[in-house]
Amino acid sequence: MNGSIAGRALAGMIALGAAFAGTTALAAPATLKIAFVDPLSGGGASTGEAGLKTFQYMAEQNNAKNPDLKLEVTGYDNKLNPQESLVQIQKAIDSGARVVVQGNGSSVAAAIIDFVSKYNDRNPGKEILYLNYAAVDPALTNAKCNYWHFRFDANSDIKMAALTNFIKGKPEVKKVYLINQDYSFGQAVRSAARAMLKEKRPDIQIVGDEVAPLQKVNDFSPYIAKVKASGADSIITGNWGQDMSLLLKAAADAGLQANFYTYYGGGAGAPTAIKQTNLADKIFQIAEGYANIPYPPGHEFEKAFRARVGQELIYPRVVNLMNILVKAAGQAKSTDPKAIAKAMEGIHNDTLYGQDSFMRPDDHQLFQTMYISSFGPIDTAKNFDSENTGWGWKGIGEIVAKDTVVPTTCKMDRPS
Amino acid sequence: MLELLIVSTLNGVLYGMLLFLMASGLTLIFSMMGVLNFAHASFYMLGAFFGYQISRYTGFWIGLVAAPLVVGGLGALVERYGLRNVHRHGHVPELLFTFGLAYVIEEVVQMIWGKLPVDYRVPPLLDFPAFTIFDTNYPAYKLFMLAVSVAIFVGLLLVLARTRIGLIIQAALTHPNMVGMLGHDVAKVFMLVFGVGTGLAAVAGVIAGPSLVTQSNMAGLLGPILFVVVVVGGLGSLTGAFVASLLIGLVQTFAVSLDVSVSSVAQALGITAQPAGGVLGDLWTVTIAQIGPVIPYLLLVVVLIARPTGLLGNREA
Amino acid sequence: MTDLVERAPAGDWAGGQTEKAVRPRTGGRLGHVVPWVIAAAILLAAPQIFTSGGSLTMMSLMGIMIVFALSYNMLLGQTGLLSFGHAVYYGLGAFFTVHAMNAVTAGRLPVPLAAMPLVGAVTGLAFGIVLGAVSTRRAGTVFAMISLGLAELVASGSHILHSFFGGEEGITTNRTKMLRLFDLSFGPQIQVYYLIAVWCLICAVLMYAITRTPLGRLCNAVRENPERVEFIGYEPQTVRLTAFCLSAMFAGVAGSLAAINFEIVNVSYLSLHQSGVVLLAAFIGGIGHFVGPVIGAVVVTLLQVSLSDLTEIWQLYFGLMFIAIVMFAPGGIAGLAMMHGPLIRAGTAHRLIPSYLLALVPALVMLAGLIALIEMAFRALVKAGDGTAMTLFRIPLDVAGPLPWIIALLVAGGGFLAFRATWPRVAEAWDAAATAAKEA
Amino acid sequence: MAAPAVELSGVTKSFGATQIIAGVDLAVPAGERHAIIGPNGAGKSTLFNLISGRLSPTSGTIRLEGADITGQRPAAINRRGLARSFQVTNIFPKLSVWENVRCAVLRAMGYRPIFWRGIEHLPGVAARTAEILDSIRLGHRAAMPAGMLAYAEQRALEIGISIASDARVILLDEPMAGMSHSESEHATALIREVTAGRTLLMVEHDMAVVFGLADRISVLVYGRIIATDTPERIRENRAVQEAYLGVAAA
Repeated sequence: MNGSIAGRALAGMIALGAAFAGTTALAAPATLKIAFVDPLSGGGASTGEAGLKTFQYMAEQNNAKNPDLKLEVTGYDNKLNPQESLVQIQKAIDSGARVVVQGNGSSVAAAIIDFVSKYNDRNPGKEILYLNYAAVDPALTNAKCNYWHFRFDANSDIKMAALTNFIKGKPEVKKVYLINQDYSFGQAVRSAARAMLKEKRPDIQIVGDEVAPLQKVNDFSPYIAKVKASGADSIITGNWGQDMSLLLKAAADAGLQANFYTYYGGGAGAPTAIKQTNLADKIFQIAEGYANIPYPPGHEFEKAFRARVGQELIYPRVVNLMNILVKAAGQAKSTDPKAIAKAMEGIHNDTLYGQDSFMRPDDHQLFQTMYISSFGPIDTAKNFDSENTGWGWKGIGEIVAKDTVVPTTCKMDRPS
Repeated sequence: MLELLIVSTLNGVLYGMLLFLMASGLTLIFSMMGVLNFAHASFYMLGAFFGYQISRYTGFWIGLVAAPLVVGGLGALVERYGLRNVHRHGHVPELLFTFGLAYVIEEVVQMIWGKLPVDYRVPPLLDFPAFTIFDTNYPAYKLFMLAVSVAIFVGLLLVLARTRIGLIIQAALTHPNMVGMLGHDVAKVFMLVFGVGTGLAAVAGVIAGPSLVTQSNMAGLLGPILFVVVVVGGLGSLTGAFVASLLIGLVQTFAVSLDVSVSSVAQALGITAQPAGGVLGDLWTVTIAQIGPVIPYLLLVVVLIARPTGLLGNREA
Repeated sequence: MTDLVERAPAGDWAGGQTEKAVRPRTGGRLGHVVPWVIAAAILLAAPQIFTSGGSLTMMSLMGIMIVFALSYNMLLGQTGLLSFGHAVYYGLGAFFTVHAMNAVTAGRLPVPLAAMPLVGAVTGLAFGIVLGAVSTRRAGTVFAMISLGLAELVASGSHILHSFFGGEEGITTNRTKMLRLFDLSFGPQIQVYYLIAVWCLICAVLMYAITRTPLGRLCNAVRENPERVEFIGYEPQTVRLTAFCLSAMFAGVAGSLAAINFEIVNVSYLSLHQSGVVLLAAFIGGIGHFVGPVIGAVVVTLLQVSLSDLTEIWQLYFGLMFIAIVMFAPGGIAGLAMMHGPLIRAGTAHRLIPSYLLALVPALVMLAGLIALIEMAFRALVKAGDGTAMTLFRIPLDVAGPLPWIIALLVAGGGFLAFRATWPRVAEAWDAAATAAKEA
Repeated sequence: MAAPAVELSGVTKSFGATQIIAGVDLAVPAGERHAIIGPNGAGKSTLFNLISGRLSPTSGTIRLEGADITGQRPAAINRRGLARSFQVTNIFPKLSVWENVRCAVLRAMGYRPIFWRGIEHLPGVAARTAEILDSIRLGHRAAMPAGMLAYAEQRALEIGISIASDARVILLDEPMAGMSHSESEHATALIREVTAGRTLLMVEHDMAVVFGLADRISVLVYGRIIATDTPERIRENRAVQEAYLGVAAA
């Protein structure tokens, strides 16, 4: 805390020096400090670190070739706790950060939206911006939408819209079982699945609809027993983490022959778990990208990323986020969050895989092409595998951005 | 429905036996030393991870034997160099010591093996479906788990009934105040009991590891349930621990298969009125499957109010 | 080492003592007031010294934690009840406060924000009465287990009662939309800090006062020997229950303050983890002295917020520190400090300084070696993907080679041996100072 | 005629199949000093535990000043005016001697466990505490933790706590256990002094103390009272001599 006094003194001297240098000084590149607020210790650390590395990699890439804007990403450990996140953001603001990025946990995201909105109200002229790269609760861009929040991941309704558009063309899907986690996200997946399947495939029978307590179930065998009894041919699940691994393990043990349509089959650790169960080409994932999309620049990026970071790209959306941030700052010719936010509304940008994406101004939700892929053995000489399993994601279908648009109830309150 | 019943019963008994493997060690330790070992589930986790690590070099079977021995030895060391020093400060610091130990073990496991599940596999020898009822496979490995738990249960009974140390332990179970009169080797007996108790937890860990997920949070998931088992069964009662283990194993497994809520019962009875929302609305629609994991705690509170000594216990802590 | 309180000699009693009983000194009126004036001055002045937004937030958290930890110690330290579920009352206090704030905002009721902690107090008290009646019938291990069971029950139940607890994302509120008194908007953190500081001081004074009432003393008696309490005519359960309710009430106030500070409450407030944190704070600070939990709250808050900046495995250090305190200093930080009280009063404490300094150097060396080993192991085992090069204490090194390991081992081992060698000198100095103090 | 201070009728107590108290009838009139003697294992301590509420009798009734207290909780019995000491010292070891006595004094003065009045400001409590400490000759130890007292002093404190509650009936369970000769002389005088005007029931092995102090003596053998009489007549009672004093009388 003493450091802050020294820091201010130093800042004062620099300001003084700048005044002496006057207008003749060369225009140094503007610096944008980005605070990465996500779990960096405890159970969620591996996911958090994967995100942080991706952000830092993107900053590094930008700083190497962009003379006008320097990006600086600092990690803050929020321990996956909303209150702790607010404390860490406060620390980040102290050290000059004006942009907060976060993704793990919709509850944390909701807390940050709330905090940022109040902070900006109470500190005009010092606004901060919140860029959300992974929290997918639909409410965040509907009932809880906020001008200072932008979401770069498709929310769970969008993913379900894409998924059901895909299932629409698969007549072999007849009986669907829903297994989700008992919290806001799981409930959102479940209700979206029910509503959208009913609309797009009224013939499909939903033979089971289950919510299990979040991260509390030791053994999913009882659930799998019910799935088997129901005769389901497909399972739709938003489970992640151990709830995903345990579910697959129980399914494999019981010899369940059903397809799993998942949100997080590609999440950290999930590929390892799938490989263990030997459920080849039975696990599908809906996401904004995967390594083996047949688009050469994407492959180049993946290769360079793996070489530099030492792990695969789990978050293509972070790449998109950083590209859009730089683009918006360039258009606004400013690093002021207020200007960046303005420029970001309605912005169009090509994704990592060469497709158009756009930020809808009504609710600050990014729409991008979604891909459905399945996990199984691949030729590792030609394709990328996941988590060194020798298995990788293979494309099954893609849904372009405009086909993923879902309506929003957001009433955006814009600053005057 | 019958299929569900049979599979659920098997799963429930299996889960119960796993719980008992741990609860028996916990009960032995508590009876002899008066310490409720908060870190007991952590030794279960260590068993799973050691089993995994050893199996990578030597195969599953050596891991099955070696890991519990290593963990038991570790447990004995913890007793000798940790718990024994805290003992003179009283029971609360002892409990707190094991509380801190649980915390540290989880951190160390995360440090060594990371936070993601490790690839601990069922040995190929047992990797086949044992039988199929109504086209549901029941894995042979699960039957093996059941067999191991039952074998250890029987072995434990024999040791308690037939050996000198068993008699001492039995005496201590019924007359905890007499432990001090065991003579000069009481310190060794404590160390042995702690080592064996943690070793039993490790056996549970080794055999559960490949079937469930071997991950750094497995202790945290199971720990609280374990306390429910020993407290509901009656602190210090082995039979009580056995009954409570099976009870909780079955209750938790069967709760999952019940999609019943107040609203569904009301509908079945032809009642259409329902609360508009709010807290009552939440209670109205929650299913038994959803509250499954809460049931053990509910059971704990109810049992302790009605019978503070637990189901089969005869002494209070 | 010489104990400062000496055992009474045998055979003395029959010798026919005629000395009259005097009430043991309790410090006098001034002795009671001065520490509180100092505490108030510190609370008042702190924001002038630490001005950044982050430090204001941190100090607000400390204030909340102080109330929470002190309330916890009414149970553990004063009454001997080890609870694993104290966060239940903290969390429920916070939830009811947030709903009250929203109700006040919506209904435009003229209730000022500053009075909101009373909502937490009433909530804590009410739930304390209900759940306390269930759990305080037993002490010891059974009480601890019931508290754990109740905590899990409430925590899991909170996920089911979505409309009240708001699920994972919780309930938000806006503290600036309340009735304003003296033109305080409570938007700026500094105003919230002072609000918390005032409540913290009030609660601390009240809790201290309670220790000096019949209830407070009977709590101590129940902690020491509940059976004997029954035979002097008090029901230990009544004493426990009363203490439990009051403790829950103050925990509720702490929850309210947290709700006001964060303007968001979610189910993590009720979690076992939160209960664990307050247990750690109280114990690390020291449960044997009133001021212990205050120290613990400050230290634990500081570590929680800052330690994670320094190392990813901060929780491991946290756990090791806790175990070290349980094993070697069960009186906590306050216990260690208070040990020196008689020496300071007798003016002989300064004699310890040279030997302490002497022991401190190898202790720090040993610690540095251990930290180096842990950090290097962490890098080599978990972070292998990031390469084997790292910097430790600003020294760049590569954990692939054996050299850093050997050095770290030598540093740790050497530090330990040297520390052990200096220990007799510390003991000697202590004995000398204690003897001198007794003679003085 | 006033009801006896303590009256037991047909009291039995069994642990499992073992009967420890096999039907005891006893009436101790108010103001009497009554000693209970008997060989080890006769059930003396169990009898005290039954009277003071630590245990509930299997059958029979116990009356305190005419009121039925059978099976009541110890605290309730204490509030009705019965206090006891323990054979194994049972004090508050980490609290000061002052606090030990004051807790009992609080009850005697009718204070509930309240938290709205400072303990230092309760009228009369400090004076009464000091008075008791003086009477048990521990005035100079007031500030010392009770656990640090010498053994005899702890025994004195044990008695002090018991009398501090101003009970009209006092049960002392082997107050002299483990005391030296001079200490127990001292303690006898103390007990005589502090129990003046009250009913005293005591278990004691030291026959000098018993015969010096008691108005009447009951002899308990195998859970039955075989005689109740004045010290002189007990000494001469043949049955008692055979059953219990036999060795000592020989």
